[in-house]
This record gives sequence, structure tokens and C-alpha cells, in this order.
Amino acid sequence: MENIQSIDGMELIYKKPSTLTDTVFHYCPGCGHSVVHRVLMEVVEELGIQDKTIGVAPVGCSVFAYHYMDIDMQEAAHGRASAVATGIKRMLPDKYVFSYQGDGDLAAIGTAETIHTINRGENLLIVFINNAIYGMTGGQMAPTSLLGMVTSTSPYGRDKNLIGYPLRITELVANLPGAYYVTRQAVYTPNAVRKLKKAITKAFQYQDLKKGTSFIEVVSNCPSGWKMTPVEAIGFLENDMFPQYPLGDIKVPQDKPETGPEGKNN
Amino acid sequence: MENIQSIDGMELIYKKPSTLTDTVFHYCPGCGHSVVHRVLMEVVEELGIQDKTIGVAPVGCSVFAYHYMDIDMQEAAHGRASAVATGIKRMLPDKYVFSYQGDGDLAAIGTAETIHTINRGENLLIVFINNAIYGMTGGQMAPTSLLGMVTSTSPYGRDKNLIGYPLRITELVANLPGAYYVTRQAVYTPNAVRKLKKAITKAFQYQDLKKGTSFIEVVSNCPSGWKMTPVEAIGFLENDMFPQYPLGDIKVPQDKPETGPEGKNN
Amino acid sequence: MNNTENSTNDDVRLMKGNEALAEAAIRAGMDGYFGYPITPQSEVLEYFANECPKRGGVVLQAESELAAINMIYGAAGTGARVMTSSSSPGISLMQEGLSYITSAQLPCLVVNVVRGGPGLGTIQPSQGDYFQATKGGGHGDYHLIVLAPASVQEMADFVFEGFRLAEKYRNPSMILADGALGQMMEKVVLPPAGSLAKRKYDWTTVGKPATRERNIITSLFIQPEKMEQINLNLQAKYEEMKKEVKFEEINTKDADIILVAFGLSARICQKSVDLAREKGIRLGLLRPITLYPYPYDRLRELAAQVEFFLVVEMNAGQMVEDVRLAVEGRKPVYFKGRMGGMIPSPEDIFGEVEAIIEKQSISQD
Amino acid sequence: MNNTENSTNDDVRLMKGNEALAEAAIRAGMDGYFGYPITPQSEVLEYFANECPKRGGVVLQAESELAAINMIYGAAGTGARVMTSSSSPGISLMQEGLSYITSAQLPCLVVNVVRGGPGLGTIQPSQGDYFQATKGGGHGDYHLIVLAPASVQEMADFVFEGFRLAEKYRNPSMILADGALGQMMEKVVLPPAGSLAKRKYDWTTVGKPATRERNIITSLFIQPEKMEQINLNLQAKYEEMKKEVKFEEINTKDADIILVAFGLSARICQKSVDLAREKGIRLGLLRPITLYPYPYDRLRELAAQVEFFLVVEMNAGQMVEDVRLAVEGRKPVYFKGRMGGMIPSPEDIFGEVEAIIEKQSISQD
Amino acid sequence: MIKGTVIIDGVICKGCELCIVACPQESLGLSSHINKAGYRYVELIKDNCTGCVNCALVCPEAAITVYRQPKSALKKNVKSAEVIG
Amino acid sequence: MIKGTVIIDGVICKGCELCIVACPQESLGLSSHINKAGYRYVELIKDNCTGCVNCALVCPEAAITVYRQPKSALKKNVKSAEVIG
Amino acid sequence: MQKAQEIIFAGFGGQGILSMGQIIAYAAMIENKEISWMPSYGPEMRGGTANCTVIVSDQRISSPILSKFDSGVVLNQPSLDKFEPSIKPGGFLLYEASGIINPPTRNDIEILSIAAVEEATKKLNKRQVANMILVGAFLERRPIVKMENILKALKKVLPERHHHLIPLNEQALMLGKKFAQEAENVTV
Amino acid sequence: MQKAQEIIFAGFGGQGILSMGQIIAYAAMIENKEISWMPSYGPEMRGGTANCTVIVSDQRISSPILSKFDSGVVLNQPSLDKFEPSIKPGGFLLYEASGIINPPTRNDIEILSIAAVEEATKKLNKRQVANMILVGAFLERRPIVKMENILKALKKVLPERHHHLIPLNEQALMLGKKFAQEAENVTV
Ligand SMILES: Cc1ncc(C[n+]2csc(CCOP(=O)(O)OP(=O)(O)O)c2C)c(N)n1
Ligand SMILES: Cc1ncc(C[n+]2csc(CCOP(=O)(O)OP(=O)(O)O)c2C)c(N)n1
Ligand code: SF4
Ligand code: SF4
Ligand code: SF4
Ligand code: SF4
Ligand code: SF4
Ligand code: SF4
Ligand SMILES: [Mg+2]
Ligand SMILES: [Mg+2]
Repeated sequence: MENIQSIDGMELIYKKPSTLTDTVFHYCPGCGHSVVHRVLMEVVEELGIQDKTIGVAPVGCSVFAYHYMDIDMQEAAHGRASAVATGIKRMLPDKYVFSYQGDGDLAAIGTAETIHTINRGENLLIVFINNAIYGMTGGQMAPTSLLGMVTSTSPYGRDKNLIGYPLRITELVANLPGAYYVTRQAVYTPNAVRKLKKAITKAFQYQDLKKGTSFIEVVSNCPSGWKMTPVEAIGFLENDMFPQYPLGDIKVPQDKPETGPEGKNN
Repeated sequence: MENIQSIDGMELIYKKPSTLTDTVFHYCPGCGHSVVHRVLMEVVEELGIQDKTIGVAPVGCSVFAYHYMDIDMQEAAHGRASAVATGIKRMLPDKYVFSYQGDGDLAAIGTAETIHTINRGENLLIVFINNAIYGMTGGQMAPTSLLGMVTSTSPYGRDKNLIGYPLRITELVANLPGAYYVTRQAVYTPNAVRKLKKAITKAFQYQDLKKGTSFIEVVSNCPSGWKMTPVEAIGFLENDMFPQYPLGDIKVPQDKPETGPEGKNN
Repeated sequence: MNNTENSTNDDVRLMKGNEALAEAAIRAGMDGYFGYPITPQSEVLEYFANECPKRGGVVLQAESELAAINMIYGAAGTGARVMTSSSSPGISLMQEGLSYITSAQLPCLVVNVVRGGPGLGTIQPSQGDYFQATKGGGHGDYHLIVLAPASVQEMADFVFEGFRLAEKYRNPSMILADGALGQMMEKVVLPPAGSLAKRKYDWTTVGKPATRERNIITSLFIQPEKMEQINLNLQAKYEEMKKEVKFEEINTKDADIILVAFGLSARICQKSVDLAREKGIRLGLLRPITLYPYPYDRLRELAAQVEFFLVVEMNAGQMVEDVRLAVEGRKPVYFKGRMGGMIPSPEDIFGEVEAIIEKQSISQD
Repeated sequence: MNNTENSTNDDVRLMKGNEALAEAAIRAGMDGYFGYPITPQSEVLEYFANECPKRGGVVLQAESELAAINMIYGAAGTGARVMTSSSSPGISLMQEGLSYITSAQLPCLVVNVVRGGPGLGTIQPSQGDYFQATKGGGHGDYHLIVLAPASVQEMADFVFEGFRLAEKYRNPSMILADGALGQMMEKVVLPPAGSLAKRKYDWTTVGKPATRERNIITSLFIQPEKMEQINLNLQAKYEEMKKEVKFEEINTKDADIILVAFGLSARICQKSVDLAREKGIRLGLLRPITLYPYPYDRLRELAAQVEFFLVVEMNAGQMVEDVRLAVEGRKPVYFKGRMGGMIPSPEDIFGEVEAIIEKQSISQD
Repeated sequence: MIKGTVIIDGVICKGCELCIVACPQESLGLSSHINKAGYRYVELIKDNCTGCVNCALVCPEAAITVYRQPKSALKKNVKSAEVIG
Repeated sequence: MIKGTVIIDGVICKGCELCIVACPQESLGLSSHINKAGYRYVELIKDNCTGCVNCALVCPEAAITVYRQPKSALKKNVKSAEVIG
Repeated sequence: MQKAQEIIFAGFGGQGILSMGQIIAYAAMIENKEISWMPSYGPEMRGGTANCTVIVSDQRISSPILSKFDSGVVLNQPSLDKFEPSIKPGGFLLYEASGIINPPTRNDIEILSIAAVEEATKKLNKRQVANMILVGAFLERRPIVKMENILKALKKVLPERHHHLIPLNEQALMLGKKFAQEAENVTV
Repeated sequence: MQKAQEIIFAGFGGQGILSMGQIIAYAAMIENKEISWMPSYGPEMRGGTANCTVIVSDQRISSPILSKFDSGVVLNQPSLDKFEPSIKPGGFLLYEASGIINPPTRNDIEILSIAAVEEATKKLNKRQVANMILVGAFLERRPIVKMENILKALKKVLPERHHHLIPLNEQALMLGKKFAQEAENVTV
């Protein structure tokens, strides 16, 4: 939709990025996915890299990401997004490649691919949407589900004795030397969204400098999966999710990437 | 073979455990695998748990472990030993179950199963034989291969820019709450063998107490894979392997398991 | 296994196919279920997650289908009665494991609630995995015992049958259903609990007492002579299994034309038979219930009687090859298929029959 | 891609099948290889690991076959000429990926150097993965283009042919070899580098310029109507592919009896033909080179001419079903198989022919 | 205070109320009507928007466009944003 | 010093020499013969074994059996262990 | 009554679409009829719509998935738009009025509109039982199962913890029944 | 010469088994013969044994894997035990003497024994070329390829970095040839 450029002398200061299509999101009300989509596409727009960016989204609620992001995209098999992204990046080392994966995808079935993509230091961005649940398939327990959390496959609450503790895969992968930048963000407040945008911008810049893998977890809102209203979901994030998944940078670059392209391939 | 009980008044003080069969090992001269087999079986003999122990060995040089260990065993598909062990243990929670896996198996193709078995805190023992190479298939690079190491698939030496750094999966899994006891041992000297035996004994005791996963890495000798003599291999271990894979405990129990069965299932 | 009174007093229910299957498994004395969510069969895992903690049996959500099938391998190796379920893409991930399980001769039950493929495809019902199920999607010469239910009732019944055959032959059984059978509710009369006796095995890995040699579960026989022998044993078993072949015939006695269809397609064909009979066309239906072993012999017999066969499948033509192999050119074998989650209608099928009749100018008097 | 003078001056070599295949791929302008070690084909990855750093092309040892096939998916989606290779268990792990790749219509080359199954089996040569390769081991209705080399020379040549067909039809090709073909050395005349032109694609994901709509690689079509259309397109493509069918005939012109065999079995059958001819028996050999599409038509034609067919495979009887489907009962189709890594001898096969003749009391005058 | 306004696409709004919560000015509220997709959509209900963009940042539907007085310009009244749809 | 001895199964010894390296007494050495499997096997070459078990612990073939004088017993000579095979 | 009655129920998720169908199916089961109930499933739900097909028959039921229906009960505009054309000529279309902006236009079918949400909210103080008002109305026009069996079915289909709501559901059913008795068909 | 010559080479890994076969195969290739070389592969190698089958023929070669051979060149006891029975009657068996405790017993084949390791160590000061002594001896008895082509083949088969060893290999070949000329067959 075309935006009016000014109203009563007021200037247009925020609009949906042109890198998002006009397709209406199919997500549930209050879902975090589409906010992350938008922020990603804002960064792509601002960096002017729409023609150089390839995204990979595996199955999960965001499987139709390609309906919304106006960039070349590949849909990947469940868990294999980072392998698919590796395939793309190895063929097109000078393009920007990101995968966009849910917690079921990245931290359950795709664990091996996640660890090895990062261990190889593949020069790409992994966006990890952690909603502590399998959204698409109807709310089953994920490796990230909180202790005691009731899901359709943990109807009596997640029990550490039966299935272990929530998996903090982000902290785990931060230990790998191939991980250059690892951070945990959210989209539950305007400021959180601003921070996420900064993080994504940095990640693309590091990719330009061939620094290795950037890994951005977004602790995302999933009102449907959590069986609550979008506004209640904010409370759940603050009271339950963040204590287990504290926001902030987990691994920041040790060198000074700003000083020039002294990437690892040099 | 029957051992003579005494010679010239000297007593028999060390013999091959009865829990090893009489089959001659098929391993290359100086291979660490059979030492670990023997130590495992010594512990099984000493604890008197031959009738309660089930082992799982996947494909790898030690795929024929069942020729040597005189216990019920399952051969597993490449990478899936810990999933197979999980299946056994969940059916037989009061038996002792261990998997015995190479680095290709456990840290490459089986990464997801490794992480999740431990994250669930499956109450079993994982023995991880790290020889920094794919022995069975003829010496290809493993995720654990050292930087610069020449293998049949890294003929110019392992290059961190192409394939990343050696994966220290043991340190990685030690971060998981399900991992109760994590240690790195070797079999290159008599003392190392003694320490390994202690570690394995502890691991079985913890299993008895239902403490969760014990994970014992053995940085093993692989003269053939490293293309050197068995004696040279000891030097390689000391000079090259241990700096990357330092020996010692990585995670030790925080509670007092000795005080009684206050395992996690209580 | 404990059954609450609740369940035993409650044998007639309105249930989804997936739920009926899970309830039947509990009643069949299932010891363990290992699975991973996927539409359209997640209800199976969910049902167990609800019920097993109350009624016994282990249920474990695995980290993937790959892990699940290998947990099955391990668990089945202890002699436990175990099962997994998934839908098409997840079943594809199990192919290596299924080849191993079959080669190691481990009994277990695998359920495929098929959706439209290939690839991620659609979640709507399909029969596109017939080849994978019956010819062996994994490597090497092996076969699953394949049962094709056509109703929620059979979703329940075939769990018992699946376990029974698997354990009798030390070979995995597969229930090949589809998304509609999994999702639809129908009346089901649940089989009584405890009616499927457990076998005593001597090959299981449960810990070696001093009184016997160690047991080994393996599929590795590096000497080709030995591996050939393993294969000959398997083939002998498949030969033996032929006697388990099962099929249903509807109006075949006097039939001039026979529809051949399994599962959901067969239900639909039944209505086509009614339509035809109303119009005086002697149409019949043969519904293979075991897809492996396959009712080649009966089809060959029927070839003498009929004018032609029309095979109806929700795929591009898979079982039709088995029908052709049975009929061996004696009579024409036609095919009508829908794909990608589409379901043929009884009218379409009957229309096809009429069109062929017209083409063939067969006089039906 | 740069070819060193070394290689271009050096077109005739004594090479292992695996090496010839890899060398041919480099000459075919392969952009990327993603693979995982497994006997008996690890030499492929090893060859690339040696050569690609010098001569161009990406080579990456993946963490598993599962990762490898999905890297192929991603890389093929960029329009690159990519391949992977493995042996039976590893190929089983790729089944989900292959179903996706076929559904998303991505060209690539997959090599299966088959070993004896099922399960871990043996590393000796086998043809036990015929069904998996030709009928589709993954879920849904799809087919790979399947080429069956019978010599080291063809291991090299079919790389070119495999890429060509894959790219022409946007469908994965598979080279179905076996452990012997991979491991043996023979003389090979290597195809010249640069002789396989690259296509310009408009569907690749390489970054969307302002001048075109975005490209999407997907196999997801949630609406069954759409998914059915995708399937109809695939089926139309398979129909179209039929014209690519290839086979070799040896002494079939006057043959009373025809052996049907592919790959290594066919080599051996050739010797059996010689043995028979020496004895005055008019034996011929039909060797399907493309296993999909399959030479049904030619076999059907030959059925008119011969007394019977004997199908020889290193498995329990897989291709024999396709021969029966072609022959449709017109003539007897017999089967002789070895399994688990065993290889039939020319004498055995000829002996089988003689035994059948005896049984049939055919007079060969 | 800087003057701003928002235009909310009521057709695609799903009434999640995240913008309402995020607005420091309490300028937004749910309409009593439902849109075609069945949701009560959000409207600007007060004339005190500062154009802080908060609402737009958290909106999952990218339904909000924000306008603001240039810092240099004089304050003047603007009419409240219309709901489109 | 406590007196010990070892019996080495020369049939299965693969001549890896790890025991030789491990022996604090330098009691072990490679035979000049090869066994059926093609390996030069290890023999006790000195009569100074203390039965410390080191060699047996590192032996990959579990080829070494160790005997030792009971701590209470008097020292006496034992003949060197024979190579079996 | 016809040999088979094929009904589509459709609306937003949360409107009790699936349970409307289940209750009728359960009642039919009690009457020893052949039944099938088939929901829409999968990520369609994300969009917020839900539907189920119920077939009640004296004979074995072939396909549980249909493209044409004898009757439809729809609760929102998208469902009305989608399913109005799928009702067989002479069929019956019942819809909840409050969510509908563009009413149905066919004149070859029987059409009834009820403001069930309004009724439920005002008269029963519980918006959630609007679906039962519709069931009551539906059965008045298409009495494929007996009301007493619907009441039995309620007990089976409602989870134990909601059994205290059964009287309210009963009231809603009666309200719908009465409404259908009194109401005129919508004429188009 | 026969139409085809089927040879098995067998011994421990590290004795140069595979390259013996390769060099003969390569030489045959130079002579435009049909050839196939097939190694034992896989974990058998762990045990330390290696073997390869070489077929040199005027006709297209069918199976590269055989169970009977025209001749055998064996370098250790396990290989002798395994392959002695597989030599066709009238065939030729050449073995390296130093590793053999139980010599062959067949009397329907030609048997030649050379202490090639000793010869190589003593006369050429390089244990590693024992295999070439055996090749030389083999070709003397079974001249399936010309010696000049063996020399050409050496250049191809040896990696560049070992080309300085070619003269030594040549000497070894000649030594073997001479030995075979002079030696008596082993009589059993
Ligand atoms: C091989 C395979 N297994 C299972 C599925 C079913 N499936 C689709 S998405 C998904 C998980 C979704 O959870 P997540 O990745 O956390 O994404 P979300 O929907 O929560 O955003 C599953 C299990 C599948 N499509 N393929
Ligand atoms: C699915 C599959 N892929 C590959 C192989 C081949 N393979 C067998 S063992 C092995 C790796 C061996 O390495 P490791 O696990 O480190 O054990 P090691 O032999 O070094 O002790 C591989 C790749 C296989 N058997 N199955
Ligand atoms: S289920 Fe959760 S993640 Fe999926 S669309 Fe709904 S709110 Fe978003
Ligand atoms: S290759 Fe290495 S690990 Fe394998 S048997 Fe030989 S020495 Fe042991
Ligand atoms: S721009 Fe700021 S003040 Fe204006 S409506 Fe949005 S959040 Fe409120
Ligand atoms: S945040 Fe967006 S979708 Fe949610 S209520 Fe506000 S405008 Fe509507
Ligand atoms: S027991 Fe000790 S002293 Fe005796 S040989 Fe062995 S290592 Fe040497
Ligand atoms: S350690 Fe064992 S195998 Fe090695 S040389 Fe000593 S006795 Fe022999
Ligand atoms: Mg999730
Ligand atoms: Mg290893």
C-alpha cells in the first residue's frame, strides 16, 4: 500500500519496510514472528542488500516467511535450515544468507546441523525464534519448554526427571569458536524491538566482514501456544521466560570488526 | 584361556577379566579401543554386574565390541548409539546401560542424539572414544581432528577457515544440567588406565544411584589413523592431543552420591 | 499394565483414528512409545502423554524421528512391545533405522499417517507412500508387514494385529493410514485390554545371566557369505508370511469389473460399487488389507472372471504395479488416481468405470 | 574452473571407479560437493578434498548424510552444479531430502555406491537398493533419474549424463553403482573438461534484483488442489523423460533367451552369454542403462521374440518386477539373485539358463 | 511536546492490543466494531500522540504508520488518524 | 624389591611395544621372531620384573598376565616368563 | 429423513465449531447410526478458521471429506463465503447473524439466520453457548438425532470439569429449537 | 599366453600388495589390454591383511571379483593359508619365504618361493622393494606384460616424490627376474 508522505505538515517517520510484501500475515494475534520478519526486512532495506540477501525458513509457524519477505528464499526441511543455508553460502560466499528457525527446528531435530554450522564458523546469520513450544503443530513441548510448562505433550507439566531441563542452546553454541556474535533478544516492548534491530544490523555487517556465524535468539511471543492473550503473553515473557532465557549479549566480538575487512578468509 | 594361579610362589595379581571373551582383538597394534574395552569389562566384573549390563556400540572401529565384551550388546546405526541406549534404559530402568562411541559417531552424525540424551539426563554412561579421526573408514577428518592435522579428507591439514576448530564436545555437554559426571581420560600410560578405571567405576555407581548421565571421554591412541607407530602415538597424544583435549574431570557431582540413593527419581 | 475401570467400562467410543490407535496400543499392552510431533498424527503422542502416566507404559517425545526409530531399535531389542508413529516426511527419516530393525529382526510397530507429498507437500490425506512402505524405502532387501486400515475401527484393531504379526515374525509391522483416517472420528469398539499375550524371547538384550551365552542385536555381517545367509533367512520369512495375506471382497462374486483399492480409497470405492449396482453394473471391490504380503493370488484368480480392473489410489499409481504383477496382462488394469491430498469422489470413480466400459464396449446385461 | 595441464594431458588413466567419478565431476564443471565418508565410496570425497583446492569447486565434509543432502538442496537452489555421494545406509538417511529436492525441482547428482544390506550389512557390492532408487525411497510420488554404470568408464561418463539430465529436467539424478565398481580400477578415458555447458536459470535464489519478482524454492503447497497440480506437473515431466530411456543390447538379435541385468551383474551376464554362445545356445543380454526411466517398451517387444527371460541381480529380486511389468505374462520371467555382497559367477548364471531350458524342454537347434 | 499521529490499517489489525500497551500516551483503544477477519481493531482514541513510534514497533501486523511534526516546525493541530477499512 | 613376573601371550601380541615403554624396569623386549599373525612379539628379557602391572595395564591385547610375590613371602628366584606360542 | 445427512460446521476457532459437530455425531452414535466427523486440521487453524464435516447415515460411510453438503452451520463471514456455494440445492443453511455483513444470496436452499451470540449473551449470560443455540435450531429443522441423545452426548463430549455447564447448554439448545420453530426462513 | 590371466596378490598391509597389482595392471593398460584391479576393502584392513585381484585379458572383463585364480603372489602365512586352495590346477603360486612357517602343500600347481625381503634388505638395502622382486619373478614365469611397460608403469603409479626410487625398483625387478630364471620350483 502506498503511504501518504505527510499529514498536516507531519512527516512520515515510520512505515512498514518496502522489503515486506503486502500479504497479510497468517500468524495468530500478538505473535512475535511477524515482528521479527519486519525488523529483518527493515535492516535489509536500510543496508540496501535486498538483491544480495537469501533467506532460509524451515517448517514451523514461519514456514510461509517467503510470503512476506520480499527476497529470494528457500523453504527447508524440518531442522535442516542451517545446512541449507550452508549450501547456499558456500556457493555464494559474497551474498548475505540467514536462516530463520524455531526452537523445535533448531534445538531439537536440527541440533546437529546447528552445532556444526556454527562450529564450522559458517559466515551467515542464524535467527532463532524461541517460543518454548512447537507452534505450528499445535503446541507440543519443545526442548526449550519451561519446567512445569503444560503443553499438549506435557499435559502434567514438563518434568525434569522425565525429559530434562530446558535447553539453553544459545549459551551452548556461544562456546563454539565459530560463533562470532551471540545475543538473546526479544520483541515484547518497543525498546526490545529497537535492540533487536541493532543486533540484526550488526550481524549483517559482521557477515559482510566474513567474521563467522552470528546467532540471534529472539525469545518470542506465542500467545496461542501458551494459551493466553497477547497481553498476558508479555507477562509470561517477563515472569517466566526471561528468568530462564535472560536477554542480552552472550558473546560479543573480541576483535574490532569496524576497522575493515580483516575477516577470517584473509 | 585358563590362567595359572601361581608361579614359583608368586601369586596371580593381574589377568584379563573373565568378562572379556577369548576372541583376539581385530584392532591395529597399539590401538586404544581394546584397552578401554578391557577396563570397562574389569569394572563390570568387579562390580558383579555382568548380568545387569547392556552395552551399545555403533559402527566405527569398535563396531565388533560385542565380539569381545561378554555381555548383552546392541550394535547401533552410525551416530544413534545414545538413542538406542535411551530406548534400552527406558525399558529397563534398573539395568546398567552404556554406549561406546567414536568421535565421528558421537560428535558428528550423532550430535543431536548426544546432546539430547544428556539434556534429558538419561541415567546411563556414555563412553566417548576420541581419536580425532574416523578410524574405521580409513582416516578421514573428524570434527575433533586437530588444526593442521592431515587426514584423507584434509590432505592439506585441517583449516579452521574451511571447517572450523576442533569440537570439544565434552566441555560442551558438561554445560547441560543432565550431565552428572563428565571427565576426560586416556589410556596412554598405566596411570592413565588406572584413572580411567576409577572413572568408569564411579560412573556405574552413579548410574545405580540414578543420577543422570555420566560422560567419559577417552582421548585414545590411533596409530593407524595418525600414520605413526604405537610408541610415536604416545608422543602425539602428549604433544598434540592433550593441549587441545586436556585430561581430567570436567564436571563432578555437586551432591554427595555416596550417602545413599537420593537419585533424581526420588 | 493397569487399566482404569473407566476405560474398561468404556469400550464403545467416538474417537479420532489417531486416538483410537493410541488407546488400542495401551490396551494391547504397549510397553513404550517413542515419537515426534507431526501433523496429521500428533494426537497419537499427545494421547499417550495423557494416558501413559496414569495407565503405565513409557512415553517419550524424542528429539527427532531419527532418534525415535533408534530408540525403538534399542527398546525392541529388550523384547519390549514398542511403537512409533509419524507422517510421511518423518517416516522418510526413519528409513535407515527401519532397514536396521528389519535386518536385526526386531519386532515393533510403526504407524505412518500419510500426508500429501513429495517434499513438505500438504498435510491432507494421501496414499503416496505405498512404494516406500511395501517395497522398502530403506536400503537392502527387506520388507515391512504393512496393514492398511480403512476405518477408525481398523485403526484400533490393526494395532493388535500389527503387534501380533511383528512379534510372530520378528519383523517390524507398519500401519499405513492417511490423514483422514487419523483425524476423523467414528464409532469404535475398543478391543479388550490384556488380550494380546506377551511372548517369551531368548534373543533379547536384558543382561546376560551366567546361564546363557550373551545376546547380540546386530545387522552387521561383514562376510558376504554370512550376510547372504541372513538375507536368505529373511526371504524365507517373507515366503512364510504369505499366509498372513488379508483382503476384503465386496460384491466380487458376480462382478464383471473389479475395483482394487486400499484404505480410504477403498471406502470411497465401496460407494462407487453401490452406485454401479444401482445402475445394474456388476462392479465389485477387492480391498487388500495387508499390503505386504500382497493378495497377488486372489487377484490372479479374479482375472479369470472379470472384464477389467480399475485400481483407485490417492497417488500417481503405486499399488497398481502390484495389481499388474498379479494380473500379468490377463485382463486390462486401469488406474484412477488423485494426488497431493486430494480425494477421489465415488461419482468420479464410477464415472471412470463407465468411461472405460464405453471405451471397451462391454455389454452389461 | 581451472584444469591443470596435468589433467588435460592425462585423459587416459587407470583409476578406481570412485576416483574416475570424482575426476569426471571436476571436468564436468561441478561447483560443489557435500558428502560424508562411508565405505565403499569414501574415495570420492577424498579425491575432491585433494583436487578441488587446486582446481576449483567447493568441497565440504558434512557432519552427516542428512546435512549433506540438505546442503545440496540449498546449493542446488542457487543454480550451482552440485553433487553428493554415499553408500546404502547413508542414502537411506537422505530419503527425506531427496523427496524435498525432487518436489522443489532442484537439479543435482546423487551417487549411491551400493553395499550389501539391509541394516549395516556388509561393505561388499550389492544391487539391493534398486527399489529405493527407482520407486522412491522417500515419501510421495516422485522419481529420480537413475543411471546404472557397469564399468569405471561409465562411472565417469554418467557423471556428465547425470548432470545433463538433472539440469534438463530439474530433477535429481542418481548414479546407482556398487562397491565393486567404486573400488575396482580399470582403464578410463576421461571426458574433456568444459564440455558440459551451464544453463541459465530464472528460478534460482541468488538475491532478488529490483528487476524481477523474488524466487522461492519450496515444496510446500498446503492447498491440496495446488499440491495436486504440482504432482501433475511432476508426472508430466516423468512422462516426458521416457524418451531418455537407454539400454544396451548384446546378442539379442537372434536370441531365444534373454538375460536382463544392470550394472555389475550385466558385466557378468555378458560372459554367460559368451559361454552359452560357445555351446550354441542363442542367449542375449539386455542391460538397462537408465533404471528410471525403464526400458519397458523394448522388453515388451523382445517378449515376442524370446522363449523366456532370466533376470540376474545382486539382490533378492527387485528389477525383476519391472521386467514382469514389461513382459506382462507373455513369456516366463525367471530370476537368479545373489545377496548380501555376494556376486554371481558367469558359470552360475549360465547353469541357471541350462537348468531352465531343461525344465522347459526347449530345443535349441 | 512534539505532535504526531498514526494511521492504523484496521483491515489487517488483529486486535492484539500490544500497541495499546506500548503507547506511553494511552492514545490507542480497541474499536467496538470488528473487521472482516473477525477482530476488533485498534483506533487512535486521543489526540495526544507524540509520534514516538512505540506502537508501530511492537505491532505484529505492521499495521501502523507514524507521522510526526518535524522538530523545526511549529506545533499545530492535526486531526486524528483515520482507520482504513 | 618385590619380585614379580609376567606371562605374555605371544600368539596375540601385536608387538606395539607399549608395554616396553611402560615398564619401569626395562624388563621387556621384542623377540626377533614373528608370530603367526606376522608380528614380532614381546618377551621378558630381564629377570628384574617387580610385578608392577604397568605393562599389563597398557597392553591393548590383554596379552599380559602378572604374578607377584606376596608381600609377606621371602624373595626367591623365578624363571623368566615363557612366551606362549 | 434422508439416508444420509452431510453437514458442514464452520466459523472461527474458539466458537465451538468442532464440538457442535461432535455432539451431533455422538448423539447419532447413541442411536446406532453410522457417523463420521472430520475436522479441518493443520496450519489453516493459524488463520483462525475451523470447520468440521459430520455425516450421519444409515449406511457405511465412504469418504469423510466432502465437497458438497446437505446442510451447513456457519458462524462467520469467511465461512459463509466459502461454504454457501457448497450446499446442495434444496439443502439447509443456518448462520449466526452477528458476524455476517454480506448475507447469503442463494434462493434454492433453505436459509435460517439466528443472532445466537446476542441471544446467548443476553438471555443466558454466556456468549460461549451460542453454538448450542445453533445446534438446537439446526435439529429443529433437520431432526437427524433425538434431543434426548444430544443431552446424553453433551455429558460425553464435555470434559468432566465443565459438566456443571450442562444445564446451561440444555437451555441454549431449547432456545435454539424454539427460535427455529418460530422464525421465518430468510428469503433472498 | 592364456586369453586372461587372473592373479591374486595378498599379504600384510604395508608390504606393497596393492601397488604390485597396480603396476602390472598399468603396464597391461599400456599394452592396450583389458584390465581390472580390485582390492579388498574396508575393515578387513584393520586386521592387517590386504589383497587385490588383477585380471589382464584380451576381452572385456566381466567380474572383477573372483574365487579362483590362475596365479597368486602371497606374502604372509594367513594369505597363503587362504589363497593356496584358490589357485586353479596348473596355476602358479609365488610366495615370499620369510613370513612362511607352513609352506604350501599342493602338487598340482607350479610353486616358487623367494626370500624377497631378505634379498631386498641385503642386496638393495631397502626392505620396501621386496614386492618388486616378486613382480620381477612373477613376470619371468608369467610374462603377461613386457618389462619395459612395467618400467613405464612405475612412473605412473609411484607418486612424484618417490620417483628417485625408480632405479632401485628397476634393480629389484631384475633381481626377481633373474632369481626366477635360476630357481627350482618348490616341490612338495
Ligand atoms: C521431519 C518432520 N518432522 C516433523 C514435522 C512437523 N513439524 C512441523 S513444524 C514443527 C515444529 C515447529 O516448532 P518450532 O520449530 O519451534 O517452530 P514454531 O512453529 O514454534 O515457530 C514440527 C514438529 C515436519 N514437518 N517434518
Ligand atoms: C549412515 C552411515 N554413514 C557413514 C557410515 C560409515 N562409517 C562407519 S564408522 C564411521 C566413522 C568412524 O569414526 P569414529 O566414530 O570416530 O570411530 P573410530 O572408527 O574412529 O573409532 C563412518 C563414517 C556408516 N556406517 N553409516
Ligand atoms: S502458534 Fe505461536 S508462534 Fe505460531 S503463529 Fe501462533 S502465536 Fe505465532
Ligand atoms: S584405525 Fe585407529 S582406532 Fe581403528 S583400530 Fe586402528 S588404531 Fe584403532
Ligand atoms: S506513536 Fe507513540 S504516542 Fe503515538 S500512538 Fe503510537 S505509541 Fe502512542
Ligand atoms: S499491535 Fe497492531 S495488530 Fe495489534 S492491536 Fe495494535 S494495530 Fe492491531
Ligand atoms: S609387571 Fe611391571 S616390571 Fe614386570 S614387566 Fe610388567 S611393567 Fe615391567
Ligand atoms: S603391549 Fe601387549 S600387544 Fe603390545 S607389545 Fe606388549 S604384549 Fe604385545
Ligand atoms: Mg517454537
Ligand atoms: Mg574416531
